Amino acid sequence: MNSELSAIIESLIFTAEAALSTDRICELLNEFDRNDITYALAGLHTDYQGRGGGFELVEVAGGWQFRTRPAFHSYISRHIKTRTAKFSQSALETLAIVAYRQPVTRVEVEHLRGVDCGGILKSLLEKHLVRILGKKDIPGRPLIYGTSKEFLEIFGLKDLKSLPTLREIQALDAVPQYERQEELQLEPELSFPVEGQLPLE
Amino acid sequence: MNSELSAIIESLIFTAEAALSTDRICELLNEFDRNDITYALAGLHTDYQGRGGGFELVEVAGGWQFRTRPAFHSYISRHIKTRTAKFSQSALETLAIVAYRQPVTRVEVEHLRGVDCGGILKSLLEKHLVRILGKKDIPGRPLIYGTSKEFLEIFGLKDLKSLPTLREIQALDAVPQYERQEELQLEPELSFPVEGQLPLE
Amino acid sequence: MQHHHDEHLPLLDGFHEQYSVHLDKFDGPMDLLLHLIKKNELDICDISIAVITRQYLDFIKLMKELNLEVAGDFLVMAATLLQIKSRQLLPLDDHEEDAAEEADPRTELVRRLLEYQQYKEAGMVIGARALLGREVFERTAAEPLLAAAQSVEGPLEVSLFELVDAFRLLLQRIPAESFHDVAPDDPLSIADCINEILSLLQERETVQFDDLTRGEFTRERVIVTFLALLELCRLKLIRIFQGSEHGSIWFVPAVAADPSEV
Repeated sequence: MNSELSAIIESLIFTAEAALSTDRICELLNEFDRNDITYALAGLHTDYQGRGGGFELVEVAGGWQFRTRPAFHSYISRHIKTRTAKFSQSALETLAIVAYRQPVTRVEVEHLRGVDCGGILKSLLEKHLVRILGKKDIPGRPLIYGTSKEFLEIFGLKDLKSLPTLREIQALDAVPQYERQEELQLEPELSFPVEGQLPLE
Repeated sequence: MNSELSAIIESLIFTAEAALSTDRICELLNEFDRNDITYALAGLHTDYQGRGGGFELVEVAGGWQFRTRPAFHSYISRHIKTRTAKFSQSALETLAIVAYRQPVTRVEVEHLRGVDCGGILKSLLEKHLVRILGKKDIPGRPLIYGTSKEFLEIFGLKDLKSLPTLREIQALDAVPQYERQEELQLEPELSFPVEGQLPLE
Repeated sequence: MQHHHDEHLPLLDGFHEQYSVHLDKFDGPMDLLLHLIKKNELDICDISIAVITRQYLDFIKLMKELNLEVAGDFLVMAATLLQIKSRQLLPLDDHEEDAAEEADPRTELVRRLLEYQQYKEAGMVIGARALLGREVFERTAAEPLLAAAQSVEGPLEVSLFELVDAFRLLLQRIPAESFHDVAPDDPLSIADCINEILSLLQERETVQFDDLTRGEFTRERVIVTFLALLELCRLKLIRIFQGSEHGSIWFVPAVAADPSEV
């Protein structure tokens, strides 16, 4: 590392979403001299080439960018891109209904959500988060759904009893009540003259 | 740069979408010996620290990641949107209690702080810094809280054991500067409440 | 601000705004107490309750005069301080004198203050760290090679809080009559009890009625458990039997756990 300026330039290129032109760098670092900046950039370029690390600083169309060295591309392609299975709001809602209202039928879930839930229930079944508990003994014998063991595992729950209840979540917003407030007589203690030495800074 | 292996590892960490654990690197590079990989990682870590460039290799939330050095944030913020949200003292106090005392109940947090903490806990839950771990096996089965993986990522902590010990904190006179971050590495013997069974991941 | 109170400025003369800013600064009674202790240069372990109590109450009075809402938590602490003070004033009996050392009424408060101080400082240390996205940044540029990389579905990323919150929002949206048991002060719901029974049946083959009411044998609990069992029986999810007259009631799952067998 040549200088503080080199490090600053490096941090800018590192965080940029695309290649950063010399002009843009000079604009961002207007307290520095353009000559110093171009000199630092050239120095960084040489440093990275000499270093032979996993990536280097290259000048591509439009600017400077860190790029991995082609020699290592076969290793980089081993990365498996894991798309974290994000839950859609409707899947989350449906799962919540099954979790909190089980045993529940599809009709009951749909009644609560006001929309068709067949597709979502099917995908929850495929993900093994929801399971079929049995059939309800009413005309049509609809399937009854409940949550699975995997559901407990994913949410790190010991058992269904450990599901936080609605009441507990609502209680987080509740302002505690202090009935004592009215009874507490502070006045007799406050007869001291308040002599300007209040605890204010 | 020590070796070809170091360069390969560097290219993997550089292109990963999140911090890459040593285990994952060994999995991706299964033709290399685990010992060589950990040795190369340690070497890279030292190289970047000594180099004093714009970014460094840090161990965070159980993995390795390149991150910019805090000293340059004022330059980086000239071209990148930064998080402006500041944590209130109440939020930080509550977060500290959850981090050090987990698993902890709301009542325990409130007893320590002497004030209602429902609203703050809810906002920490919404920010994904705190999570519900389950319910405590005592009468009333209250919810228990702990910190999340995001907490480690955002606060740049390798794991919960790398939080400074409460004893170390008392030894500090003033609020530490960013630069001190590295020095806060603590001895492993600490009186951490639930060592070994910390509910991460 | 430091010089202001040194000059003994009259309290409420047009300084409301400045003061209220400072009043907001205290994150609760413990924080205020710590501030008073520091300001009076007292040793936490040997605080003068008389001094602290007077200043604490002055402070609450000021808050009231400024029409600030005094949180209940501050009043609870005021009561605690007054109680400690009154206990200190009570003359000790002869036989109590020996134990006076341990029975210092301040002990519990001092312990809480020391502990609180630790977490307050821990909060400051954590807050002073360089935060991702604020002082420290990761690389955001997309790696072109990764676009071609194999894409697999990773582990589910959803928190328990999000699940409950989704349910809470849903219930806010739908009319109350769609729901029979959401009364917030309903301490025991049949649905919760059904969940509990289903959970137990996932773990073992047979469950006894007594297992469900163990540890919480109240009339309400028994009734709710019984109604839950009847509901499960009606849904043909369990079968109930009784060994003998007035004997234990047992139940077993009536359906196979494996959906493929249904």
